[in-house]
Amino acid sequence: MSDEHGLHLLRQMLRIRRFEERCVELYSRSAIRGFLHLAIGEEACAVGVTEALAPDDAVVATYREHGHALARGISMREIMAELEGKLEGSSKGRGGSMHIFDAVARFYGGNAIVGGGIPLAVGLALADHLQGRRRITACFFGDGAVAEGEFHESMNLAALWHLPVLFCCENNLYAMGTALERAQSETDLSLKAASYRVPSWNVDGMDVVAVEEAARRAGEVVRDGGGPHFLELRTYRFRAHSMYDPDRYRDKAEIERWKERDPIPALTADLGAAGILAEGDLDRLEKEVEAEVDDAVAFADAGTDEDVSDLERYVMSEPRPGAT
Amino acid sequence: MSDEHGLHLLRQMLRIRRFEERCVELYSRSAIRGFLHLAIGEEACAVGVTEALAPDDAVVATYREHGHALARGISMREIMAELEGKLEGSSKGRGGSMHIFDAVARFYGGNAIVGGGIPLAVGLALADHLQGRRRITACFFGDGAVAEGEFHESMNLAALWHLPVLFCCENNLYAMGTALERAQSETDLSLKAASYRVPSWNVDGMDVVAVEEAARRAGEVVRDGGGPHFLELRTYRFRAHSMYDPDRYRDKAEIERWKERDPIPALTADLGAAGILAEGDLDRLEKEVEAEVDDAVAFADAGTDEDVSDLERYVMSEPRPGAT
Amino acid sequence: MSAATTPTTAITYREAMREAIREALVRDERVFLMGEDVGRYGGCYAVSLGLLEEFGPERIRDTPLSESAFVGAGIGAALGGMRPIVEIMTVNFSMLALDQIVNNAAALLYMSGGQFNVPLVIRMTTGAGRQVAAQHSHSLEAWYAHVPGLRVLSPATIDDARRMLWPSVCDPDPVIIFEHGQLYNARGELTEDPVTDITSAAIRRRGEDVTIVAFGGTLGPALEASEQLAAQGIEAEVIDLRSLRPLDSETFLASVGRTHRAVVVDEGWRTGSVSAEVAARITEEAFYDLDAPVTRVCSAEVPMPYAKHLEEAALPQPDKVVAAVRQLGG
Amino acid sequence: MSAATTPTTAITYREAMREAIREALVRDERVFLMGEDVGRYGGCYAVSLGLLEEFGPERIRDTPLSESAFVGAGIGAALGGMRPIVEIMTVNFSMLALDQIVNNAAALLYMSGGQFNVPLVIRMTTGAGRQVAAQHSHSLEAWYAHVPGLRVLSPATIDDARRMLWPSVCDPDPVIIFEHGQLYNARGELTEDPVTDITSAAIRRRGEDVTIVAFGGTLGPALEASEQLAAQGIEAEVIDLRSLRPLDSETFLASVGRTHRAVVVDEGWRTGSVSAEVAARITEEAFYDLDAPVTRVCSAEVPMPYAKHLEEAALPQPDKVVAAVRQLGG
Ligand SMILES: Cc1ncc(C[n+]2csc(CCOP(=O)(O)OP(=O)(O)O)c2C)c(N)n1
Ligand SMILES: Cc1ncc(C[n+]2csc(CCOP(=O)(O)OP(=O)(O)O)c2C)c(N)n1
Ligand SMILES: [Mg+2]
Ligand SMILES: [Mg+2]
Repeated sequence: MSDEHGLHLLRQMLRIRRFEERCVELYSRSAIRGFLHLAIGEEACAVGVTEALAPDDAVVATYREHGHALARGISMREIMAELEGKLEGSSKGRGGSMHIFDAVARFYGGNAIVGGGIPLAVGLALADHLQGRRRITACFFGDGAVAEGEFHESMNLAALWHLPVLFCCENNLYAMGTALERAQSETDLSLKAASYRVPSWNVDGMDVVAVEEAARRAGEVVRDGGGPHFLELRTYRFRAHSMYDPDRYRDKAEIERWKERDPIPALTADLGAAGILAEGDLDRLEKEVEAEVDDAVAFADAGTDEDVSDLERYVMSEPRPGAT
Repeated sequence: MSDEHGLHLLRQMLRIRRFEERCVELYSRSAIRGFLHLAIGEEACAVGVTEALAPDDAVVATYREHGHALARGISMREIMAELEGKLEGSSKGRGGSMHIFDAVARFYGGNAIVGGGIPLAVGLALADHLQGRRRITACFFGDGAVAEGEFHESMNLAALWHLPVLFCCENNLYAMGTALERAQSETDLSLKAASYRVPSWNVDGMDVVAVEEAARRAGEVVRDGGGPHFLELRTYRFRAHSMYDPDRYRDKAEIERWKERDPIPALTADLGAAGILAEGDLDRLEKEVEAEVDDAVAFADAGTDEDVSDLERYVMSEPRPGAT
Repeated sequence: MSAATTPTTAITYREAMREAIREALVRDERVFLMGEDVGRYGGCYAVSLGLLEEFGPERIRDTPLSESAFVGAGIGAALGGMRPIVEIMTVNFSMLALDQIVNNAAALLYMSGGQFNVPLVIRMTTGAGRQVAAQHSHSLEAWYAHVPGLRVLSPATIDDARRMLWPSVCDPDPVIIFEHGQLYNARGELTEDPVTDITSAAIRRRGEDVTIVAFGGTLGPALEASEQLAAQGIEAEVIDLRSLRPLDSETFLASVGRTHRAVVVDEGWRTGSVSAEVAARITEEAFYDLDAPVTRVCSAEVPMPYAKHLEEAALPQPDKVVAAVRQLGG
Repeated sequence: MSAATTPTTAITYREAMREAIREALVRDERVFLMGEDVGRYGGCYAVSLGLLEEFGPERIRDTPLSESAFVGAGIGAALGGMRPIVEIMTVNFSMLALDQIVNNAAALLYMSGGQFNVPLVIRMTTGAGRQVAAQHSHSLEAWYAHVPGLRVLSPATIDDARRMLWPSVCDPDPVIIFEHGQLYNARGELTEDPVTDITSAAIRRRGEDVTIVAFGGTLGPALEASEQLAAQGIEAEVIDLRSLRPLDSETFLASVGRTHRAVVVDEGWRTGSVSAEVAARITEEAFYDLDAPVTRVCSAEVPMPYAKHLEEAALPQPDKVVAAVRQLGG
């Protein structure tokens, strides 16, 4: 790994962390509303996988997708504007935190139905397969989604048709208040993948380098026609499920134990030890990131409310010249 | 196995076979309509499993359930009357071939949505678990149902909660025109069960004694609180999927190969070789069965059409004194 | 049911519902509550908070994210002699369980020729208003009200939140209860409400000039509108449907017979909403009573937008009800 | 509407639909057909028979029994630049895919602020009449017609079976096509039907005395009824809705403006059916044109029974339409 790349990974994770911390503040002052799900603690998953993708690959994510959107290169300004419901937002303020979309980044949401995005990923990969394109689709979902029938139907379909999907299960051990062992009779998720003949890899989801490495290797096989692969990214969310969640179901000690494995200090220490991150570098980086977040908030705050007369726009496509 | 029991098994399979053969005739003369799915060739599955059940166990079956209903002891008269849409039918002619129900036999259908009965079985078992009863629920479904999300959700739920369900997959290698290997990326269905920690047994579904033996052993473990078990019954349907199916998708030679393993001649030969079935016994048995089928048809033919003024009866329960 | 005597202190709709669940659990040991996060988490809207501690994990049963299977399991458990209350977090996720609800719960009694009734209660949150956007803001009551074999309830008051559950649990057939998400924090006192059945509509306000038909989340806006109208000299009669299936036509038809005008307020998308059925029935059965066409105030036909001002614009607000009534003239 | 010139040879509705699919496959290589048993089996109603041999397994794609996943995959493929035609065997099984249809196909364009349209066609068989009982006889058109973001079509004629698919494939948004199972064997000649759009209703018979609104499987009974009525001196105008969403109100409102009476015929369960919306719109917008209340002839509100005489009694037969018209008086 080049020095530059190490610093890039750190920056990406920091951008996500600081962005989401700011979201909490904005939520308190009601600039952001609705459901807000933070991925603080899980940044290595989004960053590691996304780094392994080519620019024209596709991403399908969940309602906990700020990190994936940021890592994928969607501008922080547009994401923040989206969270504030502004016309300048990535979805024009129509979607909010759970529905970030970006056509240029091939970022297909932002899906708030657990498991609901997985079939889309299969279809995107099918389109690539049918059109003979060497693209892959990375599909993120949580451990909770593994209980949904749609996950199983989709795994089977992707495997049966040998489609280029990289299934990325962010196993943070909880689905809202339900611990994995109270949701799955078999908690070794690799057995689910195996039951579809999908190769699966367990990855330390708190180690961004490990995630990137795994995603890159698996992604290459997928791209080369090796069929779908399944990454189980073992991670943890440091905060509650959403802003409404008093987090009564987790042991404080458990949370603290996982916080010791926070991917950001971990990478910082590694980069420091390797002499890549010199004295003062981190401060500078933090300042840059803070400036980006400030700028994004300023952009969002200055954004416009969509005209109410446009309420029904985009229910259906607008007529296009030349369409039959 | 006692002599008597061997003859009983043979009789049960013959009853089903001759009953269904008669159904074909009745379909030709339009006495039976709608969808009619025959299980000719698969009789050993229904008979073997049902024999292993206690009288107060429950059965959930599919639209291909004449055999299960007959083996479970629902009267042939009522079943035939049901197929002819008569008031004397097991479901008063409301259900037809796909919806045989019987409260006394705890026979919960007769479900025409592929996979749709599986959650019901989980719930029936849950009720037994909650009420501390030592009953089990046998749930039949086809290989095609394994692709449905509901199958997976249900397996997990049953295993997670350790419920007394005996999952009986009648793997006849086809779901309508779709061969198993074109429906499943992994055709070894025991791996699906394993991915939920559900013990699974592969059974020769053309051998009624083997099926009964497996169902009895697995059923005992289930009854003793051993959690759900999964039987893969390897079988084959000798006829088309339904009366509408021209059966274009199967190789004639394949069908012939399986017919050589017809469970009825197989058991007949075994009983003969063991000296249990003496000269002339089979003829007598066939005659008795024919008489029962004749009687059932006569009963059904003589049945009554429900009064049209009762059309809306049973949409909701009838008021019962003392309710609330 | 005999009348209460001392008025109780104010409680929230959420607490009323929780009390109703507790009552059912206490009165009938066949009752259990099952759904995603009803136990340790306390319910996604905190309705079942504390019940796990009180009744234990067998009766307050957390499920995995498997809507189809656990709803189907509720049906099976009902067949097996239990009286399950199944919570689907929100109506939005109920689409994943619709096959079980329509093809099994609603059909089993009929298909089996009267042998197998399904004494199941399914509760779910419905509605918009909290900026949770397109996939979390559905009002699909109309779909359920379309299906024979189901009872569909829409408790809009604290009394109904408290009192509709027990008769639902006792009902031999499947009952779907819609709880509007905006109501959970509504606070009020339980009254000596005489309406404790689960079949009739209720007149929530008397008036002679116009009939406003509402239910669930739109009862509040309808009542608010009626106050504004009263200030303008128009006395509206406000009908709360309470039961969406069967639909108690008599109450609103009788009202229209007195007022000769009707406005139906429904948070569903206008086309094919419950309001369409109400309007159709009024025209079919009270045509000659009408002095003006029946009017509907519904949600805009859009997947719900996140932005606050757009969501507000999309929903049936009191001012739109007022405007609709005024447009009827008379 | 201009007249036809040279009649072509008679074909069935099934063949017309097959030709339409073939046309789409030939004209646009992004088109593919996907669904359970569309390939080797030839389609459960033999609509796609022979297409596998002609176009190969990549474009005539058999799926496992996974309605949610393959419908969702169709949505994804549409997002990825393809023009999928997804067949759900029957509307009864579409409940398993409703989440994908409503929460993704219908919502993505709006939720993404106009970025992602979903050019997907979903075809499914609907309706009763073949004694296939409760779980196989649904008419859920009303549910789909309720959902913004979808187009919902109901081709009732051979012409429409042949001609509505291509504009649907070209449409940038999701289109749901309902094919009534009783129509597949209907035989007739393709005309040079000028109505090739997928938005307007059509007048299938002219008359001045009453308007009968029908669609899909009820167009036949409606036309049959109109013949019987004609013999009795009543000339009915028969409107075929063709598109259930958006609903072309203008055509039926204009007709009611001429006839002053309306009967709506719908195979759905009466409560909350498409007929409710049509009746509501007529009252809302043509109230002062009406000489009598709008009447509806629908299916009985029962899970469909198997027995032939009961099923017949449950369905909207021509004689019931005749009776309804005669009851309007005038
Ligand atoms: C089908 C469905 N059911 C329930 C919900 C409510 N819900 C939202 S997130 C969530 C937990 C999901 O857990 P997991 O998949 O592990 O993802 P995580 O939140 O841990 O990232 C639940 C139950 C939903 N959005 N969709
Ligand atoms: C959900 C659903 N999808 C499709 C169908 C149509 N269908 C009826 S039976 C069948 C094949 C099922 O195959 P399998 O489960 O193997 O059972 P088998 O018919 O072989 O006994 C299909 C596709 C259905 N009834 N339900
Ligand atoms: Mg999780
Ligand atoms: Mg099979």
